[in-house]
Amino acid sequence: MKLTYSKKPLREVFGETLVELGGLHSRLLVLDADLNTSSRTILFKERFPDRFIQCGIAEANLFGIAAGLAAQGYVTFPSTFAAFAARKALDQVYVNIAYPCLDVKIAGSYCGMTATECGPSHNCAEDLAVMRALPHVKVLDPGDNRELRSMMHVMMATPGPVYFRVSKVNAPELFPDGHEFAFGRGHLLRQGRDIALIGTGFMTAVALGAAELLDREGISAAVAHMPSLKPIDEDLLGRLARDTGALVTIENHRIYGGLGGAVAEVTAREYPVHVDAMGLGDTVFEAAPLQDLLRHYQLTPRALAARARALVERKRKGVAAGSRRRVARTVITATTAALPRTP
Amino acid sequence: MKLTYSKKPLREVFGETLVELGGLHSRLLVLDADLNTSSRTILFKERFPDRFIQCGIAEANLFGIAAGLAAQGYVTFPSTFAAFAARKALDQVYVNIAYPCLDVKIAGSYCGMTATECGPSHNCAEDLAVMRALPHVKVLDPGDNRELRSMMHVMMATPGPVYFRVSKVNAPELFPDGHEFAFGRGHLLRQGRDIALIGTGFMTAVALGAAELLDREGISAAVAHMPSLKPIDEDLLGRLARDTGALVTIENHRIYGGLGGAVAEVTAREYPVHVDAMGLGDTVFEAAPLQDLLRHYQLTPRALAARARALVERKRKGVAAGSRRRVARTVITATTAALPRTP
Amino acid sequence: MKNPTPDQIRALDDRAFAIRRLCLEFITNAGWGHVGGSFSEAELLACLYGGIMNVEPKQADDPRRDRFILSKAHASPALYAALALRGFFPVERLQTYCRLDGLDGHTQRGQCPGIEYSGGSLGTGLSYANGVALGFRLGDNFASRVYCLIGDGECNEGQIWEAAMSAAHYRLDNLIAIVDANKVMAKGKVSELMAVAPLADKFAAFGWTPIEVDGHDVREICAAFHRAKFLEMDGRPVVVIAHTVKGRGVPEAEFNYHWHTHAPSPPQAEAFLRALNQTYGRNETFSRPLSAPSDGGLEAVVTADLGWGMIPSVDAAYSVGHTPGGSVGNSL
Amino acid sequence: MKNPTPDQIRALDDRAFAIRRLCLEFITNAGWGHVGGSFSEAELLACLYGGIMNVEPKQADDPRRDRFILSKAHASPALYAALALRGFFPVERLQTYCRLDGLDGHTQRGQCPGIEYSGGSLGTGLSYANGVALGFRLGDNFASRVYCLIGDGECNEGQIWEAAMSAAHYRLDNLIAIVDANKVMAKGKVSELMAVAPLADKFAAFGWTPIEVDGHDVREICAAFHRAKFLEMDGRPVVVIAHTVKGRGVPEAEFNYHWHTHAPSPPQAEAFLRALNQTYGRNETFSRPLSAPSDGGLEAVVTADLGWGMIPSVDAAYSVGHTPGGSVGNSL
Ligand SMILES: Cc1ncc(C[n+]2csc(CCOP(=O)(O)OP(=O)(O)O)c2C)c(N)n1
Ligand SMILES: Cc1ncc(C[n+]2csc(CCOP(=O)(O)OP(=O)(O)O)c2C)c(N)n1
Ligand SMILES: [Mg+2]
Ligand SMILES: [Mg+2]
Repeated sequence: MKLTYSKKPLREVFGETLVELGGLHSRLLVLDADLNTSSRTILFKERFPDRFIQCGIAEANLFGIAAGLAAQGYVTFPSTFAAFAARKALDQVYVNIAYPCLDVKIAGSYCGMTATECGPSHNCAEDLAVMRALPHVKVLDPGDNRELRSMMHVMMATPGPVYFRVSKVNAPELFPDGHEFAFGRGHLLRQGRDIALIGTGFMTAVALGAAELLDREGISAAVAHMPSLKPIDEDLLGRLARDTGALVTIENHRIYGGLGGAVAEVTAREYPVHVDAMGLGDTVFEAAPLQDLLRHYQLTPRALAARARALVERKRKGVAAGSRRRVARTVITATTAALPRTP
Repeated sequence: MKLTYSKKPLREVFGETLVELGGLHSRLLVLDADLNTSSRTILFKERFPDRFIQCGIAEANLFGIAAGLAAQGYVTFPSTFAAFAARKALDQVYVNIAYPCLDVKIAGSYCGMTATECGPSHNCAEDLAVMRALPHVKVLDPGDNRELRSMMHVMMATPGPVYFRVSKVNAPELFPDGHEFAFGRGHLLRQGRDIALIGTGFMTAVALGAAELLDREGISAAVAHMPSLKPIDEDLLGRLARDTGALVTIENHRIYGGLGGAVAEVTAREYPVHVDAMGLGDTVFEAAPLQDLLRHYQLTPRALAARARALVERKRKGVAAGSRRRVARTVITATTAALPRTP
Repeated sequence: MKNPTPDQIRALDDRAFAIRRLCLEFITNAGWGHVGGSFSEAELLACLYGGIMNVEPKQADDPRRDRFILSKAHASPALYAALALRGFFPVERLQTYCRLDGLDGHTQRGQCPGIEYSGGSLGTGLSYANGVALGFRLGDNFASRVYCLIGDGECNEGQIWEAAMSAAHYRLDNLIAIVDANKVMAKGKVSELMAVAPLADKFAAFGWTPIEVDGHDVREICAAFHRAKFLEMDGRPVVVIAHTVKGRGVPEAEFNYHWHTHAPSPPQAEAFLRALNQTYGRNETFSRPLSAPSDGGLEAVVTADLGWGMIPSVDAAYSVGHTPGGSVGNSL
Repeated sequence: MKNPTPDQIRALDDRAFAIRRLCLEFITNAGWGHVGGSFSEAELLACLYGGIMNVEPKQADDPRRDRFILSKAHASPALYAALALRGFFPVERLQTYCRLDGLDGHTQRGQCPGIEYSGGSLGTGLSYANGVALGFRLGDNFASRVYCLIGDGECNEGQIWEAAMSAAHYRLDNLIAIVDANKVMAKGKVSELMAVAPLADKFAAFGWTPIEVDGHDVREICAAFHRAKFLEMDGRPVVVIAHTVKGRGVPEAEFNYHWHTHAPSPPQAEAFLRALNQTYGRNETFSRPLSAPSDGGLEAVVTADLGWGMIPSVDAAYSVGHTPGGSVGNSL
């Protein structure tokens, strides 16, 4: 199954869909913190200058203003890098938006490792965990352009706060025209018996690639895509757990509390099976182009296939239920972690 | 097993231990953001006024200053409410402390629901998930006074960032004199065959109470205490999973990505068993005294015993491995969640 | 109310007194709350809800009403009292303060009529007020104003200056900030812990028009708000810097950070009311008996379930005095 | 260097030119970087590392050295160049910019000698510098100073004002802030997007002594730092507000936010160097061939593993030009 990669990055679709929604909903406002050409909210600004509010480099203020506007009946889309939504302004996102449950749709661009050359200060490999832990906030990571567009239409029709990821990645086309996003719904993209690979965001493409590699060696891997991290599709996870008995998750995020964590929470509660989580370990994504990061941090089809193969073998040998042997984890130690205490 | 509750709240031990460590280490500094009588850093201030730095009501600045001082070879203890460490200043904690791996020990007081009457703005039921998702940061929630004291001695001897929880709760005495905390080590407080109850922080007392109730009806419940959330004691978790086949976690935190999440991540990877997570659902802790909150959000021995009993029954009926029936979850819908979009 | 009549002045002072008395009563009965910052803002709230702001309990949802954002939301007691006195909800409801399903220790939007803002994290309100003011403008609502009350210690928070900057940038002259400059923050004097002076210069440099007043003189307060309206076509937002006394009215509590957050015991509350009566030349009493609650905390909950020891029931707990384990309830 | 000699002036200008030329070279070869803010700060860094600061590559760990905190850490290229020119590490290493195991796109403490601060999140540096300055004082180090360079757009961040407040409160006269007031932020003019003027008044109201200079005149810069030292016993921290031109030296890039973050293509870089030569009356060339990298992104990685299509290898990728999927690499 060869995928076609869109020539249009996800962020472009984000900007275009804002324009589209802006035409449909006069109470939609877009707020920016000096990043509009990066996030592509510039498209909205050009089309609806009066409904675009520039807040400058002041993310706390950005979300506070967005909340105050939402309290006046507007639907606001404050946008900044994921790092500044999930870290810099987290208190404002919590106190002003999540807690009073206001109608604010937060786009976190440059999510995960997609700040690439910006390096550790901008890469944000914790936004999913952070946002999942907040009350009332729906957490989403779209897998392709159509899904992002549909997602934005759906959130516009649903009151309450949403956090969704955007990036500059050219995503593969996972879905046909007319694809409809729904909160809490995942998608089985490929059937399989031996193991299920579960991705979110554009990482689902890596899972599809890995399934292809596994297929060549006779391992039948299902692939599921989970654009909705909270709520998450518990039924689909249950089905995959029952049908395959072993899951591997892959995400553009640290492996604590993100997709892997969400899946483990559900399967552990409902249908305990092995879940091996791939993503970043207890470290930061260094500065480099995306292709180098994916390879360096072993988030490739080949690496995923290897992890899946190991788990399938474990399962076949029947050790799955009792082994104390560990599956190797991608925990890359940061170079900075060992800095001495000298001034 | 009747527990003795300390007359001295955990925060008092925090303040006293700072004084103790201050006497031993001349390069230890304490920083405050206008909360010193609440956090009890006032004790350090009175004893070592020159090594106490008041930063005012400016938490971003607090952590930035703490980092700059740590870069000069000091070991800094910036302290504020958990909400303001894990939310308000999260970016500074990440960029200035976690990422460069500086020697900063962050005390988050008023953690979880222990801001009580302060209500949702101050209660912080996401700090464990948030801090676990950051790189390089060790995450701790002490269960009693001796453990907190030992923990602070151990972190003082270990370079690198730590986040630890403090509260004004009078904790039960879990451990005898001479108890030693170690990163990544949990404690089996009570043996049991049918199920294991796992607590962190002062919630372990609730687990002990529940085990007692279960014992009265002939269910043998192990109780483990996990003061170290990251790193977590994977061996102990594996043993409990193998020996009992079913775990219930209880925490002073939302059920996404905290103790329940950490346990599920480990068991799903290593030794899949049922893990039922108790804590707060997708909502906020309202303002009320602690005893009322514990009861209202069903974080009591009786509630835990009920959940454990249900899981044990499920296990006995042999449905554990295949059932699609759901264990009821404590998901309390916020009153505010349904606020309309009117101005 | 440019120049309130003597009758109006008396009514405003009465209102401020009633705010203080009610606060004392329900803070004591809750065993929790912020006396100092509630007393320093009493006259400000009396004026705002006693004639300055265009609000009407019967039309609490009127989109053209004025909005009040209490950024220093820990001082919610005075706001709750002011709203109850203005008829937004029954005075009885004040007794639910800090109880489950009751009024929040800070403020919670929509929890009761008149509360516009979920607050408690200092520094956040002025940004929100910016959003409200921008919303008025976008909605062609030129009638409404948004008033935002912040603390002087709160001015340590950088977000206040972000919001000050954007309000000036967007010429939000429908936004009026008020600083309750009571000279004390949570644990000491503002000037000692983290000085914010000179506040007027700071706001001026951020593009605002500062007006300084005696925040306990209702005449000066009314004049300042009148001047604020007069100035507003200027395009510069106005900040009223109200010089106040933290804990004002009770000599023991005045400028005393111990009373920033601390609930008086019933006898202390009686003494405080006597002091208030003396300060303001009155002779009022509480409208109900006072009783400090206790929180048995973790121990009570665990022990009750196990049937060990004497544990007061949840409801009874509110009137039993401190249990041994209960150092939890009455001080931040 | 109160009054640098003509020779010293020439040396400083040479250094500033070399900074710009090197930045151009390795930003182009990385396909990523911030030209505008690196060029506006070139003279400031030339002066700081060319005589003002007490730093010595051979004793890069000397506790009594001065510290430099680049709060506007996106403008790291000029700092890397300044450090390399001063001998902190080989100029060769600049070519590792934005590659795995290479120099970070922002700055990373300890990654190479001379980098004191892990930055990139705007608004954070001045707080950290407060901590460094307090650390000197606590450690009886009265020799060292900490210099902190912030952007004018960065002054939107409230944390800058928190740090300004605490520096004045603690009378941190061993801390010198510098604002690279280049009038432009990431996506437009500061005055239009979120105005910070009047900066000198703002800092003065926050308790600082502002000194305004032409940030491209090394003579004025040196005089300002001299005056800063002279003033420092005053107890008020000094801020040097350096009026600069974003993208200074290349007319096309000057005050042009398009060049805030954008890597030139090799031909553009050649044109930029010609423009620089013209502006500064020189005739210099790049020291190596230029080649823009490409990032095949997700598609390249997936396709390569599956053996589908022609995918350049990782190493070769740096010199192949854009793959179809590769709109990722060269613009923030
Ligand atoms: C962000 C944040 N930090 C700390 C606190 C804890 N706190 C509550 S009130 C207070 C002092 C406020 O002082 P001020 O603004 O002067 O208010 P007032 O004197 O009017 O009570 C503090 C530190 C908080 N609520 N929010
Ligand atoms: C907190 C934060 N918000 C946004 C950004 C993205 N960003 C990088 S540079 C920049 C503009 C900076 O403008 P200025 O401070 O004027 O710097 P200069 O003009 O010197 O480049 C922005 C918005 C960031 N790095 N950090
Ligand atoms: Mg005050
Ligand atoms: Mg600039």
